[in-house]
Amino acid sequence: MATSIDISDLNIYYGDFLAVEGVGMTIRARSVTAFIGPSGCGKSTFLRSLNRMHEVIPGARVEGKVVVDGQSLYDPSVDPVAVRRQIGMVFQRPNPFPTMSIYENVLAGNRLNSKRMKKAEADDIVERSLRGANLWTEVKDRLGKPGMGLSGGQQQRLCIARAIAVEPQVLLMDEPCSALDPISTAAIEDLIHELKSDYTIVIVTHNMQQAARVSDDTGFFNLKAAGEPGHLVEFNATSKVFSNPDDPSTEAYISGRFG
Amino acid sequence: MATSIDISDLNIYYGDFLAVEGVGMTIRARSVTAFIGPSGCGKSTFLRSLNRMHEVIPGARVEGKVVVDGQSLYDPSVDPVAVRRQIGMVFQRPNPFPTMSIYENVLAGNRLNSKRMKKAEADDIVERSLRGANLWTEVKDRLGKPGMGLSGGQQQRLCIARAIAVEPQVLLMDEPCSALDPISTAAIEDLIHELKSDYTIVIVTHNMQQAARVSDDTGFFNLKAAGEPGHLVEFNATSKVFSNPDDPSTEAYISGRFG
Amino acid sequence: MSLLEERRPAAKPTAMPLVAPQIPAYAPWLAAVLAGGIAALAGLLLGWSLVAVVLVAWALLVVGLPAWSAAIEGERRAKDRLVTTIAWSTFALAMIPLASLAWEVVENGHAIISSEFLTYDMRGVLGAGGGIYHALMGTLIITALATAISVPIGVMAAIYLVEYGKGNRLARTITFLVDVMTGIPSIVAGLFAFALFTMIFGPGVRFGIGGAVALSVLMIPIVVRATEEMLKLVPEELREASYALGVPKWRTIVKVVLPTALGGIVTGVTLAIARVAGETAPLLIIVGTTTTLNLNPFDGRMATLPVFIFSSVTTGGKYDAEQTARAWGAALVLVAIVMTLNLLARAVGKVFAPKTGR
Amino acid sequence: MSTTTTAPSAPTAVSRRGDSVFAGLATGAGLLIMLALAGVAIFLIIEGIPAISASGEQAYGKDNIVVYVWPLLFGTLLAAVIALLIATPLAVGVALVISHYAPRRVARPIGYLIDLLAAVPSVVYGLWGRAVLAPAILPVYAWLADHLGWLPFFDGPARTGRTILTAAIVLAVMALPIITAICREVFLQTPRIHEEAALALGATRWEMIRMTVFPYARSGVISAVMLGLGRALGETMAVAMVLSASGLVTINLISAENPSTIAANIALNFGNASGTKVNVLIFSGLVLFVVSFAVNFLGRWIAARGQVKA
Amino acid sequence: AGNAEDGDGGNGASSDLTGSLAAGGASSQEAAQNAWIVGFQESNPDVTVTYDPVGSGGGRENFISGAFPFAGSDAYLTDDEGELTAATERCGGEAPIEIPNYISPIALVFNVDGVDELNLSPETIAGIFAGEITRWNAPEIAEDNPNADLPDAGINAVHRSDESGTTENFTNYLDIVAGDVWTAGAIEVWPQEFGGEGAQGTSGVVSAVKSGTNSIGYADASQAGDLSVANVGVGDEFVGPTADAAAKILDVSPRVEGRGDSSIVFELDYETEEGGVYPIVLTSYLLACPSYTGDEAEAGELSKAYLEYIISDEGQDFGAEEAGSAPLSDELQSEVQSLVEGITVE
Ligand SMILES: Nc1ncnc2c1ncn2[C@@H]1O[C@H](COP(=O)(O)OP(=O)(O)OP(=O)(O)O)[C@@H](O)[C@H]1O
Ligand SMILES: Nc1ncnc2c1ncn2[C@@H]1O[C@H](COP(=O)(O)OP(=O)(O)OP(=O)(O)O)[C@@H](O)[C@H]1O
Ligand SMILES: [Mg+2]
Ligand SMILES: [Mg+2]
Ligand SMILES: O=P([O-])([O-])[O-]
Repeated sequence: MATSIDISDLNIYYGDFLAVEGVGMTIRARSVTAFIGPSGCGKSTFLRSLNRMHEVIPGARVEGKVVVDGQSLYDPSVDPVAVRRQIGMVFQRPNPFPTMSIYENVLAGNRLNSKRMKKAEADDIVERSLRGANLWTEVKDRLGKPGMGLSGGQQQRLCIARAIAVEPQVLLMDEPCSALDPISTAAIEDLIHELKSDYTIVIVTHNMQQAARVSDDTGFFNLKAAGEPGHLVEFNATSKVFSNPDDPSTEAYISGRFG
Repeated sequence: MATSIDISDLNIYYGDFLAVEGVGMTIRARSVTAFIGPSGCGKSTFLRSLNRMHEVIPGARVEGKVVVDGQSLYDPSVDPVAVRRQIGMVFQRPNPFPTMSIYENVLAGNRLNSKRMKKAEADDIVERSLRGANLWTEVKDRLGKPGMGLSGGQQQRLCIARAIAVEPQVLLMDEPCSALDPISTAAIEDLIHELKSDYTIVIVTHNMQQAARVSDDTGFFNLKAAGEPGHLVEFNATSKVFSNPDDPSTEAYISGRFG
Repeated sequence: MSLLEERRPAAKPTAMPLVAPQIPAYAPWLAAVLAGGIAALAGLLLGWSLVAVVLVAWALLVVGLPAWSAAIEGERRAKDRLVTTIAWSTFALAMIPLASLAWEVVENGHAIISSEFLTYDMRGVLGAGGGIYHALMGTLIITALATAISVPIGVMAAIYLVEYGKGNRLARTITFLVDVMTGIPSIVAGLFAFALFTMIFGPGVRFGIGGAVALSVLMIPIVVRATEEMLKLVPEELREASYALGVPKWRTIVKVVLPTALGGIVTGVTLAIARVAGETAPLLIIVGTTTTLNLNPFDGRMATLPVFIFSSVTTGGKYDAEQTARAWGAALVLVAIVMTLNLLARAVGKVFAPKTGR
Repeated sequence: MSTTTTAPSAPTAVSRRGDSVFAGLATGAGLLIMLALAGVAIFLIIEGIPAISASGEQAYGKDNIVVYVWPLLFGTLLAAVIALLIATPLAVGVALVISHYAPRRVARPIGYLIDLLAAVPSVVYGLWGRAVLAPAILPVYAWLADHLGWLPFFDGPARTGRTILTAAIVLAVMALPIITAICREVFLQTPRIHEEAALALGATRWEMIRMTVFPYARSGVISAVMLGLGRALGETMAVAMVLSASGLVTINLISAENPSTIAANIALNFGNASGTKVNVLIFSGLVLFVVSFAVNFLGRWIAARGQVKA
Repeated sequence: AGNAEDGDGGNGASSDLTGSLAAGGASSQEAAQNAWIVGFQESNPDVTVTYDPVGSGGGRENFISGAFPFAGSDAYLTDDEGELTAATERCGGEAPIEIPNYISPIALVFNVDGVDELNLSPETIAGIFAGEITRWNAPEIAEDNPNADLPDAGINAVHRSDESGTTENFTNYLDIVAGDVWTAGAIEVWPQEFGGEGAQGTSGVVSAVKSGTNSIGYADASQAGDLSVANVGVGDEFVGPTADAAAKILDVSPRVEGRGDSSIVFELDYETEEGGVYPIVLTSYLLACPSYTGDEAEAGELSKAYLEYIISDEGQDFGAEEAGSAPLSDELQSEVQSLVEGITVE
């Protein structure tokens, strides 16, 4: 089910500003890929170019190729709305819809496509997704309550449940734990471990320990200097990046000599 | 010139919320003291209580003793405005005054207190402070330009120049590099090294490597649980904290097992 | 997790349906041109009026484009296009009165504008001739007085709200009352000034300062709101930077906060001036009007542009045509003043804005 | 601290005095505003009270003040409500264009154009409504009377363009920029993270707006409408110049016989009023004040409540 | 302003007067007063006169309170509300002067497709404005206009929506000549139940009639402009609203009885059958004191000069020319003149 992603020669712009330059890599299916790097090096920008969320920002555009499942993502015939259903996204700050209940939040994506859904079917999706996000037992008795009433970590897992409810193939996560306390962080990390058997997972993190803990492959992004575009310095198996990186700047970053 | 600070049994409140509980330590003169700890444990709060900036926030108050040079900081007869001239502060995000030129920014502390001074004297202070902040050579040809026109790292050094222009005895810095790129960070760290021969320096950082690089003593703050007050777990020489901490939670934090 | 796998509905056509049929990017324009063309053709054949042609063209577009989209792109996209078309239509509709108004004011007003019109008053004028000098000066004097009353009070009150009151009960009450005050009908402000000065000076009182007081009632809340917003935008960091340098609070406000917010405050004040400069009702009640130049706001009626326009249009009589012409001329001048103030407000906002450099 | 410097106390005293004087001035200005508002109410009440016993000749030929004010209040509410029925959908649409549809480079000038609508003085709207809109719209009324005459609103006969509906259209144009401005602000304030959440789930732009922008902005839009209502209720000159008022109570919007509004009625009769008639007019102004106060109060209250929730 | 000094009328001799004179009152006189002010200031360049059209009631009120040295009023003083007594008191115990200075026909202006001339009998006028005759081709109208091509259209009757001396005079006329049709009596505020379009001010009525279709309204004849005006039935004939025809009504109308020598006020005889008299006429008066003393001396002197100008041949002609009013008859003028010249100022 899950899918690999091939990226080649990707340049990403905000208007005239080249934010990320010349990235190429292959993200493996059913694995966790982590991106690390100092602030502003373009990790988020790159991640958002993988499900065409980048172009939501006015003036933003992309050059180069992102190939998912043999299809080029930026082909004119490709519908970005369809892309985003297949490649889900979880954001840095948990963002459940404030006016919806937990139940409605989980179904938000599904409701878009099929207005009429049998109650049983909907219940089924909600339970399956919440179980998938390890949240079912905590919220099953208050599904009608607002999603905003949950704790930060629970909200983040609710967002994950919402993302997997539409059955995407890839799950992109941009610093999903940075707004969370250590306990919630641990819960999310466990969840990522479980999810990877079904999904291709890409995660951005500013926490190198987290990258080391959860990922199979790691990409290190860096900036040559402030104002210069970010670029991919190294992309390797996580074990290699953290023990014996190819590039000296990777080593310097990981050992905390800058950033 | 520089001064040591004795803190004992300090409780810090925001209204009814006890944010930091029972802190005691002695900050040595002419040394760099670093505070580390997970987000929300009260590092900033504690730092701001050292020059009575805490009480700027409505409802905020402090219990306990902070003794600087034999005077209790929170004695009713002490004027907080005067305290802040003696104990300067540099903030996380560089905050030069946007309406002022570089020159005026450096002199802000003197001028805003409506001190009349001769041009020569003012020029002298500006040059001395900017040299002290390692910024003189970079800006000496554009002192009349707006302070906001500098790069982030230069702005932060400008703020340091502004702080030392009023000749304080202590310099408090709250994550002074967290908004900066690696190169600027290195410049500030160098500066801290130089300044410590004249000032007592206290720095909060979320970057353990930075604490290890710049400080002589390190204090580790932690929270027992979310919602509980922060407290000082350990205060020791930096070399000891990073190699052989007294407390197991310090060890856990430093090795990246949480936070 | 294998559970998930099992319950998934049976094989989709492709693993990843990313491609969807789409109508071309120029489709909306094409649809608009087609709709316009069809309507114009029908209009020519059936002799419809221009309004009818436009309405029909619009209806065709609103129905046609989503229908085309629905046929090719599906219902969801079609709905999206429908809403887009309607949203832009509302904008076009909202522009009609503005365009018409601008056109009419210039068309009817430009002919009479001359140096005589701008420098003569109406003393001794029955038919053609005369000018609006007296009304222009009246508007300037009364507006200036209102500004002089409102700005200090408004700015200081905003300082109280943002810097001192911060969320206490009094501040919340004042914020609320200021909000409510923004909604005071202008005629009520005029009645207030009238009632106030009638009680002080007896019946029949009419003078410029009364108008300035009435306008202040309308202006103060605008100034407070604008200043408040601007002061709130001044980052807390700047205040803290100043406090940390050992600067007392009031000097921090005067030397750091106000200069930083100055651009916005000046913009807000200028907009407030523009707003009250065009007020008519309160002036009608408490200032009245006259044909002769009166530069003393403390004694007797003064002419003002808005009241001049109103009375010129509504007096009628033998010289109705001349009066109406003068009214349009005065309207052009008034609109020009107000628009200039608006443009100025923006320009000033930019000039005073803190230099960000980068 | 070095032993030579202790906390200096002389400048302390000075700065403290400066602080308290400045704080006093600021507080004084705040209190003055409260006083001004109270003053508006008090003076209107004092000058309005004598009207309560007015009747006959003094009450413009009406039996008592209630009979005099009621039709005016009716007309005021009718014109304002129609104005909002017209303005609200337009304003929401325009605000959406500015906040979510127009490219950024276009959105700014659009916003500016709409702001210009608010900058036009009301007397100029009056002039325009009277000289341009009223004659231009008379054929439309004739059409309405012919084709939709079975609706009580369009009973007609259409003999003049200066009807309550024309006045309401002018009011709508004047209220539009106010409602638009507030709606635009609240639409823009929709947290980006919620919008992106919807888009990332595969929502179209309209679906995203329905899922995130509208629920978030609901109370803001309601309060915007209330503020627009406040403006429409109190607008004087445009109505005074556009409307042919007979002062009766009717919902026939396009006939020659129209209700008047409080504000316009005051403006038109104040110059000629003397004696108790002045009090009668001020009393009607007091009624207008109370109504618009209530409407604004409600609007702000809704806005404030909405903020707590968001 | 540049034009204050360029008035060319300053021929030296008459202009030793200086100062400013502020009075006001009936709005019906406004146009005439504006003309008189211009005329008077031309020969007295150092005098500034203002006339505030605050309405007849406001004029009387301000006259009584002393705020105005003289006032214009469409109605003379009575003691219904104690005004006459109060005014007497204000004038130091002497009865105030009341003189007619502005006589103007009230025209029935109309704008009817294909109709240029219209004859209306009193009952028909009352029927139209009372809302009983609603179509232009109604038999009542057709009867008076056998040759007109009357359209089959509704009548849009326009009235004043504000309080108005014009309305009062017009309804007074209707009340007297057609009291069984017009049942509201003489009133200043139009009674709603009679319907019709309400317009603000005389100019409002004129422009409403102009811009409406198949409309008719009543307005001061001076403002009719290029609108058609109806002829009103008097006896056997139909008379148009000319100044001469209007002036005649004062000749046939009796004075109000029981007034002092200083009061020249009329009870208009609307039912006259005299030939060539136009009956719907508005008469406006000036109220002044027989003597001004003390503080008011200067204002009194200016008032006297100004009033003399108004009722002079020159003033009356200028008023007729600019405001379409009917000049006073010679006989009435000399009577009025002696009253004004008798004003004393100490
Ligand atoms: N909306 C935007 N418009 C213009 N430039 C942007 C925008 N968002 C980001 N950038 C710029 O693009 C570059 C990359 O930013 P990005 O947010 O991708 O970095 P990041 O690696 O995610 O940083 P962080 O760790 O702070 O989240 C930066 O220089 C940033 O200033
Ligand atoms: N202005 C405030 N009002 C109320 N509570 C506050 C305020 N500022 C901070 N707190 C609370 O005080 C506690 C300590 O906050 P503080 O900002 O000192 O933490 P910190 O260690 O500096 O964290 P970080 O690393 O994120 O800066 C937190 O629980 C925080 O929520
Ligand atoms: Mg990022
Ligand atoms: Mg902090
Ligand atoms: O002269 P009027 O009272 O009818 O305005």
